[in-house]
Amino acid sequence: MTAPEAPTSALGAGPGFVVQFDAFSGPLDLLLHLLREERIEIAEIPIARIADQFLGAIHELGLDQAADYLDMASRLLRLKVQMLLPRRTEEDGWEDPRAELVRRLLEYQQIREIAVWMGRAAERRAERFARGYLPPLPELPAVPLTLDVMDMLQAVERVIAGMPTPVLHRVIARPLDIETATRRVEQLLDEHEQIGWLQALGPRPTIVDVLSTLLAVLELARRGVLRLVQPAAFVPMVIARDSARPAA
Amino acid sequence: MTPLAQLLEAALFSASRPLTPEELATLDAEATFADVRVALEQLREHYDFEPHGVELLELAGGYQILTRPMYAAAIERAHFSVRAPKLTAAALETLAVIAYRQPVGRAEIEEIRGVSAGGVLRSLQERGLIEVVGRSDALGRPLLYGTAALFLELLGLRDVADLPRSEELTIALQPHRAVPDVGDEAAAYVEAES
Amino acid sequence: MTPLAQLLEAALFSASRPLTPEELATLDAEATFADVRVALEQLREHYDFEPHGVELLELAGGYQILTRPMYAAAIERAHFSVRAPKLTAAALETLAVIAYRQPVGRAEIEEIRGVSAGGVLRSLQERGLIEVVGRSDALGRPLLYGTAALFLELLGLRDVADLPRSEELTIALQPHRAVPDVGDEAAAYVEAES
Repeated sequence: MTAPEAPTSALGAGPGFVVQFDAFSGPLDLLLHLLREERIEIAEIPIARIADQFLGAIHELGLDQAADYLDMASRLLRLKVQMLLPRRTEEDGWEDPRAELVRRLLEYQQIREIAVWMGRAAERRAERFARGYLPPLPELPAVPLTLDVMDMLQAVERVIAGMPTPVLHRVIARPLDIETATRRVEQLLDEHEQIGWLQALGPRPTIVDVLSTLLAVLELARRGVLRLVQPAAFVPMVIARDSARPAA
Repeated sequence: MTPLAQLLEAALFSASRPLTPEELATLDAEATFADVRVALEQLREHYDFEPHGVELLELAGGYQILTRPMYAAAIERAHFSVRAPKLTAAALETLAVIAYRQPVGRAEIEEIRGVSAGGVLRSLQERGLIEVVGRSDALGRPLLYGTAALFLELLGLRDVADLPRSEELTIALQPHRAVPDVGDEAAAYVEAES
Repeated sequence: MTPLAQLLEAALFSASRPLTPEELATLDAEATFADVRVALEQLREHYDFEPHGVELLELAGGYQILTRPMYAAAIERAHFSVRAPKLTAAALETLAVIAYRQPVGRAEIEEIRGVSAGGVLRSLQERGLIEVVGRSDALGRPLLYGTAALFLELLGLRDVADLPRSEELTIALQPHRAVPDVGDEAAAYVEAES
């Protein structure tokens, strides 16, 4: 394992941002490393302990800024919580929450094995040199460029597929329901001498409700059914029953 | 050596990459594939019978004359030639995923390796080791990658079949397992929580 | 061949230039100049005695293994020495945009492809596939590009109008993409910034 690289201040992540990407090729690699150190079978992974060690390691390695590692850390923490939940062992269908992680680790380990094999193959090939001398190119353009209509068409398809598609929003005109709002305000004023603006809106009002209620209140005020009073500056408006109009 | 073997030797000497039997057959309009194979065999035997510093090898679906490994250190020390730079672990792992899963998209590579793959994919593509082989039908029509001819050349393999098979690996998984989509994974978690 | 002759053969094969006797002597610390000369002579005789497709030549104050001239024509005809250059995906896509929308400026190409196009445009221009066909009236009077004669030649087309056109193509890459017709239906849509 090589020494950690110098802090990459260019990333603007502040001091202490040390990414030792060359030590581990990713969070799965780090996990496998931890399991190897503990001599634990992948299928037996003790989530709680490994999660703590993983968090400790990424803290120690200064990898805490790397999203990939954080993603794995959050998965481990979620698994840790799941393992603490009571199991209904008798019941069929209980799936070990670790199953997915175990599968991924095994799969990744297989890829690692292949990668090591490939690395050795590449090293063996690098032991042999190919012809180094290349004759100088005859006057250009002697080498015919390979280009055909199919290539072009495929390129066109790629361009089209990659083109940002304009996002279209359908604007649905939702009519204001002033009648219902009017009935609600009238009903409230039948029961109360005066009500607040928020009370008039009803529970969890939508924008349409707010607009409907506002128009209803204004209309009712115009008709003299209610009075709109603001007792002082910057205080909420009070909707009061018009005194001239007796309660029903 | 027969004239055809000499012609093949000259062609193989002048090329810096493996030449396929089809390409070699175009050298002499009168030569059949069988003739080419016989001449190649003669050439190989010639280099091996009275030992040469070079030998004829079959790789990446073709034939190439390469120096024998025993001379690599001396040649490199004398600065006449340099070994190909080593691939990083990230590059090798990404190549491994692509080699076994091709055609494969970036999302699947990232899922298997647990890290983002954009930079590695770009550099592998620039080095000509992988290539875009199509687009997936999935949302956003992501690009699908496969290994390029240079990949086999770099590893000194004749064929993709030379790659280790799953039964030769300690951890044998099915090379083409269906990737569970996010829904499946989420379902597993939910199930575990209940 | 002696081991030294084999080592020299490997070194000469892998070097990209003639190697001087002094350089060749550095390959083996125990070899004297005389040893090197003897081994080189052995190598030359070997290539000449049983005729090979290559020979050892003394040139530019050094030694180099080169193919025999009699095979040059056949090898050149077969175009092995250099891989037929293929356009990169980026180059092809840029070329496609230019072919269908010419005359077109860099800004528009970049808008369509979503990536900067400076390098690709320069290389396409150097390869003679596109050319500057004018200047736009827009701010800064940017250059407008179109395909060059070589482009049609390579594709074997008489005219740009021979390029395939499909329904999809004409909509997405029509020369001057206009805002979609604003009909009754379209009035209900608002084009959002994407």
